[in-house]
Amino acid sequence: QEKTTIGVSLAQDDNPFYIVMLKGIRARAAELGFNVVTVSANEDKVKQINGVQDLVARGVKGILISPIDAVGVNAAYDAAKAANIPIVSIARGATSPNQTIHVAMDEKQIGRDIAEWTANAIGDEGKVAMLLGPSGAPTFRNLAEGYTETMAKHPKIQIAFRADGPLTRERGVKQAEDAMVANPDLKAIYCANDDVALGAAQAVEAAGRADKTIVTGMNGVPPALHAIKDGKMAMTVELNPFLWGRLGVDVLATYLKGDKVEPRVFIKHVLVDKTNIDQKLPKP
Amino acid sequence: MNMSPRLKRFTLSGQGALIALVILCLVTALLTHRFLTPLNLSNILVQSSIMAVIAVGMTFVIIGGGFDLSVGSTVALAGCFAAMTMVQFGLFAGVAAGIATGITVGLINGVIIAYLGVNPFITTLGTMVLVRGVVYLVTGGAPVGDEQLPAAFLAFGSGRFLGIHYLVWVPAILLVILSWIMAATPYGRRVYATGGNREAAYLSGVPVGRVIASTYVWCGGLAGLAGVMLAARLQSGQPTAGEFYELTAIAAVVLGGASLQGGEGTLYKSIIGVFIMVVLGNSLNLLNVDSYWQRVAIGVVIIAAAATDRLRSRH
Amino acid sequence: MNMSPRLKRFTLSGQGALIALVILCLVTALLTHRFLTPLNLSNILVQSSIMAVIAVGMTFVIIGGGFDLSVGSTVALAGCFAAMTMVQFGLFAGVAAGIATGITVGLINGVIIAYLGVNPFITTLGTMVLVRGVVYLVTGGAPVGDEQLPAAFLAFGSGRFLGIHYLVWVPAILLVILSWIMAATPYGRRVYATGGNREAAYLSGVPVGRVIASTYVWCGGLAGLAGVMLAARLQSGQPTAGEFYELTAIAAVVLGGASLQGGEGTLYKSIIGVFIMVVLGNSLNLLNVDSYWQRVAIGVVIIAAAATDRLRSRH
Amino acid sequence: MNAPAASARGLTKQFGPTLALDGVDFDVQPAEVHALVGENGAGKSTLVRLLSGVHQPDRGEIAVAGEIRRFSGPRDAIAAGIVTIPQELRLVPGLSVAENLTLGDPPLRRVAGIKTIDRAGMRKAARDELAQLDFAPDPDVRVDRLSFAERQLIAIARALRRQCRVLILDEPTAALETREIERLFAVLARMKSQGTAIIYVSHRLDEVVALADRATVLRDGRIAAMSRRGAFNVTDLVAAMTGGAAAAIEGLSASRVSQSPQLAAKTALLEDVADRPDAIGLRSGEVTGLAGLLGSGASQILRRIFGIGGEPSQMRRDGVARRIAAPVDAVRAGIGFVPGERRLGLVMSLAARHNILLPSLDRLARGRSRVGIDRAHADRLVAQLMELLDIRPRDARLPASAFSGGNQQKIILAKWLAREVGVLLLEEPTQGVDVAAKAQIHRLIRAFAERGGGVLLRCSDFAELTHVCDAILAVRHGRITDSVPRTDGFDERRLHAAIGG
Ligand SMILES: Nc1ncnc2c1ncn2[C@@H]1O[C@H](COP(=O)(O)OP(=O)(O)OP(=O)(O)O)[C@@H](O)[C@H]1O
Ligand SMILES: Nc1ncnc2c1ncn2[C@@H]1O[C@H](COP(=O)(O)OP(=O)(O)OP(=O)(O)O)[C@@H](O)[C@H]1O
Ligand SMILES: [Mg+2]
Ligand SMILES: [Mg+2]
Repeated sequence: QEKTTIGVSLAQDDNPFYIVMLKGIRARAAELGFNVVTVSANEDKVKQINGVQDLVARGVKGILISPIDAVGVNAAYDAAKAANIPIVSIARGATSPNQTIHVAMDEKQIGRDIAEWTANAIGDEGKVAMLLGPSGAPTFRNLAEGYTETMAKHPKIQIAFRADGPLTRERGVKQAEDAMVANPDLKAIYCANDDVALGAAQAVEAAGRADKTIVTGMNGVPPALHAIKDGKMAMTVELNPFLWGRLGVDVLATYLKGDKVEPRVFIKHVLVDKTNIDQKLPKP
Repeated sequence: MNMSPRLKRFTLSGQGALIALVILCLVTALLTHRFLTPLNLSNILVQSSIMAVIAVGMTFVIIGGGFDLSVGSTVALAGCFAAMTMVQFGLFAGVAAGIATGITVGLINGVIIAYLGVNPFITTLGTMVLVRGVVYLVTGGAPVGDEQLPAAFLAFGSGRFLGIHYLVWVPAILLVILSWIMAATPYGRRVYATGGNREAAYLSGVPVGRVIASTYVWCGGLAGLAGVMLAARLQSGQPTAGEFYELTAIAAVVLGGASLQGGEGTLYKSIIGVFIMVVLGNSLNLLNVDSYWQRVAIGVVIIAAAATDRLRSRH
Repeated sequence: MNMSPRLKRFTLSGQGALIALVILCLVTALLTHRFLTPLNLSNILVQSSIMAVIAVGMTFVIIGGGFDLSVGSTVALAGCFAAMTMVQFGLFAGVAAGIATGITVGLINGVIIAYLGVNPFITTLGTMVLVRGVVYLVTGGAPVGDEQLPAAFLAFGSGRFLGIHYLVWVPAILLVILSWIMAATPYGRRVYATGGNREAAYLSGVPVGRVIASTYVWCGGLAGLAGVMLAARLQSGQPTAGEFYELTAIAAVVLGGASLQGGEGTLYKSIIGVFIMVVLGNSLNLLNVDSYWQRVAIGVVIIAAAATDRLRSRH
Repeated sequence: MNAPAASARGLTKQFGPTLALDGVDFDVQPAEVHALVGENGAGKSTLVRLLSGVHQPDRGEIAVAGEIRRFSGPRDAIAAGIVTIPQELRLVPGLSVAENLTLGDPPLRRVAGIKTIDRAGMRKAARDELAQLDFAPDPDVRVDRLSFAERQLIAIARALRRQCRVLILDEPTAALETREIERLFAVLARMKSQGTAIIYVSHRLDEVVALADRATVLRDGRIAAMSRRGAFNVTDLVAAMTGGAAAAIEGLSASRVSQSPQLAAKTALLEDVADRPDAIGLRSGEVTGLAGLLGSGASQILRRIFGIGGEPSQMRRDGVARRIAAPVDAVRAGIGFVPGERRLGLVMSLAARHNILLPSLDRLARGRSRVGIDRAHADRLVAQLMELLDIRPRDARLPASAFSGGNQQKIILAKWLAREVGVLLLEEPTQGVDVAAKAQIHRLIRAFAERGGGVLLRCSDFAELTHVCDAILAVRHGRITDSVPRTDGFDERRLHAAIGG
């Protein structure tokens, strides 16, 4: 009797975060004896819809999707629904009524937590810079909103610099350099993810301000964890995409078995800084 | 090289793109029985429809000897404007607003290029970035019109007529009308003449400035229409929509045998070019090719497809 | 239009890019006193250095009448190869590997374009996608060489000589040598002739095929070098590096007065074009312009910059 | 006489450093042929471009049928009834003969009230116009399939088709066969009789004398002379053009430039390995002519030898067999080619200097610096050649596009003299050059031969062939039908028979 095949459509395939998540998915699927079929989207909504349509055409039993946009790819969910294929959102979610389950992270809350941690770390006063994610990408919008609204509650903290852009280390270096020229008294730099943060941290170090300006990241990829260990980065948020991927497969599997599953399943996030870095570091 | 390379192209090649497409389909069909299923074929048509509309507009510009990098941003802006207007003033106002947006961008490109004489690459690269900025400014970077778009509009995005999606009818009808315009009207011939030898056209009294500007207006307007179609398909106006469309569209047109030197190109062949791009992605997905390998395959295939055209034209 | 637009360009304009750059700097300096600080100026130099190396290579291709979209991916691939090799076999092997990677990509482009006669746009678009795929395949999409690169290499990425960053010396030295090659050697003249009128050059006994192919090899090789420089700056090989570099590089070269028809272009002016792009981004950041408005500003400024060139060449 | 069909007063035009036209008064009456002659660079084409709206005058005004007009572009001029055949051919390569011929004002018909192209009408118009010139190509073939001379006929026909008050022809006969020229004159005569005013620019002064009711001579952008039919002959014109410099006039006489001696001692220089219907054998010291009607395939022979005729050519050069697959091989074998089409001979955007040096770059590199070009040597070479060919303006740094048609032609010749090739393949080498320069080029060709070089000359002007050549090959349908030696003069009847004229 043929193995169950599940389809996977992640938002990007060139982002360490999703790369690890896919590893988790494959690992768990293998344990459960599922086939995994992937299609790539790379932040192009139409490409993601086309991909899901192709998955449906391919006759998969269930779909794990990390939708690029909360609304933009609803057509993908419709396509799955039309073929009665359960479609589970993982990481990012969709507004579509046809979304079967959402294995989510609480983006706004993470933003708030980063802000609180930062405020406390810089003594509740001074200038901070925000290196945002790609404009229009909802995850990063929500993170930024959470961060901004919390900082608004701290009167003596001022967001002196905001710039968006791709999630690359190079851009982290460049914009951090400019941010520090524009604000020599910069206390902290918020970065939309760890790649940007690693770039920013490098610029801070090069400018000899390692002790004056702290850098926060997000995702908890290994290079970032090392940077925290070495004191180059101040903190990051561990989402553990690997566990997330596993969880996604489990949720889908349970559903396919016909058992009842909550429409929203949250994955927990952990702030990682020098206090708890040692448990988090990957064992050598 | 050869005293009349054009001659050879003219007589020998011509159908390189079609051949490449057929080969591509045959190979895929042999590798997976799912390729030729009605569902998949209709998917391919829908997946091609929007890019086809853009590619037709791009063909105008390229025949006229130009280049338009701003179509992607225009698609996004038109889609968002259309959605915003639609929520307020209803379906038709929205569609009109979307197309008008595209025409405006095209007009700006056209005037700067044809009358200020600024290089098309720089000009449209500039408007590409600029328009994207405007999109984010008007939308705040968030999708517009979710849940509030008229049902009729959503139906247009997913419904069918005579078993064919509305989205597919649009380029089909456009193709017929515009091919006729290019082939049979003085305007069409002027576009070819201007692109083929601007000076010759000018000296024989063709208003080259107006002709060139007009090609960008066509391209913009059709990009605007494509934006509206995309909004219908995405059930919202998406500020991030349309990235890299410009490259795909130009690639499709060039695969269709048009020359970036201008003066050559055929609308239906550009659409064949679009099919090559779409079928390629579709087949790689059906064959579950790893996404990294997909890139390798795409690169190889589009070069090969372009080469078919040249190789045939060797002997 | 005009019997010899080129002539007029030749005699009248020429320094449009420089003028645009000066104006840009003046305005920024007036708006913020931080612009002219030594720190910021050295930042600008470093931020320009890598793109400058790429733009120089792109100028070769564009003078030769071509076009190269694959430089961005090449930068990434070269950077990653260099990093991987370096970790294994040391500094020099790594640098060599990076440059060799670029040369290989350039050679592939060159042969396909010059000898198979495939359109440069399609060819380099193909290699752009293909090479990016290879990058992800070899790196698995994750940065390479973190924490493991030789100290000397990291020093090259951040250190200075005579107060100027090593990264800045590279394009400076290249500019001197290559400008001489283009101006004073038979090879240089052949590149200009081939780009200016391929048929005439061919009939004068210029081996146009080899000349054209060689420009892509230059472009690839220099992109490879740029990739190594970027790896040094980012202290790792970044698979996602170099996206959109192709457009920025081409824009810089065109701003520098080169013609995409070929036959025209000057290396140092292309570098001025790079400065325009970098200073623009830098000043908008210093002025803390909202990132949406930044796009609008960038679009407007690069069109305006290109226009200065044209407007001056009117009278 | 009533108001002139077109007139100009005090026209002045400056191009950067050069004053192309300086206060020129000019007019042409209805039903009159007004010839415009002058040395290369005298300003003829500039005057034509002002009258046809391509350039705008710096000073002065243009009137059509008595009323002042300002032309912002060719459209206005055409609208005012001034139609021009420019010196440089202007066709759209990708379009068909018919489409090119009707470019600008295609025959229309209404389909559902919408103006559409009347394809049938277009073909008919093309056929009719070309029939007048005794030329009948397939109206649907793309013009880039046609040979240069054939394309020139299309350009002429396009202008003849327009209803116009004034017709301007800028050196229309540069590469035409006597037969086509006669046809053209017949058409012009008819148009004239219908009241059209005709401005005729040419360096073929015999044509001018035969055709013109009036002739105006331009020199250095000024009117040097103006006289009526009967009041001028070739010598007068030349005198006026050159300011009476006798130097230029001598050598025009039919008596041929010095017979080259030791005819016997001549050695085979370049010859086809295979014997074929179009096999060529060139001997050092000889100028061999190619005579053929339009489309005879004569130019094709030159192209073949130079390695651009489609298949590679197998030649024996100084006894050594060589395969010439591309111009690179030909140039290495010491063969130079002056194409009949200027755009194939020059890189317009490059300085004259670089155009002249282009074929010789590899040699110049062997200068002191080894890698770099030996500037001093190069400059000397360029200066010499510009002097020798009297290329004006004498500024090697100007781009080729800044030179007048005739001077561009000289630059192309200079390229191969710089290279010091042993064999010259020349196609219409004197097209568009003035009488003095033509004589000078003829002398150079002879001198080149006397220094042991071999020349193959494809030229549509019969007189010119018989003037310079030691032997003339007749070409018909791509094969050599006869080889006529010079026995003090040529047997013209025999030649005409051989080319099928
Ligand atoms: N576009 C231009 N730019 C600069 N100089 C020009 C331009 N066109 C013509 N000239 C100069 O103006 C002068 C007149 O040129 P013009 O073409 O009118 O001569 P012409 O009489 O037509 O010569 P020919 O018989 O060789 O065609 C020449 O010195 C030429 O170099
Ligand atoms: N590059 C080309 N490609 C295809 N056909 C050509 C080409 N050039 C010329 N022909 C055709 O070959 C025939 C011979 O051309 P060729 O130019 O040799 O004629 P020709 O004897 O030189 O007469 P002309 O004076 O018109 O050049 C012509 O009928 C022309 O249409
Ligand atoms: Mg002239
Ligand atoms: Mg000929």
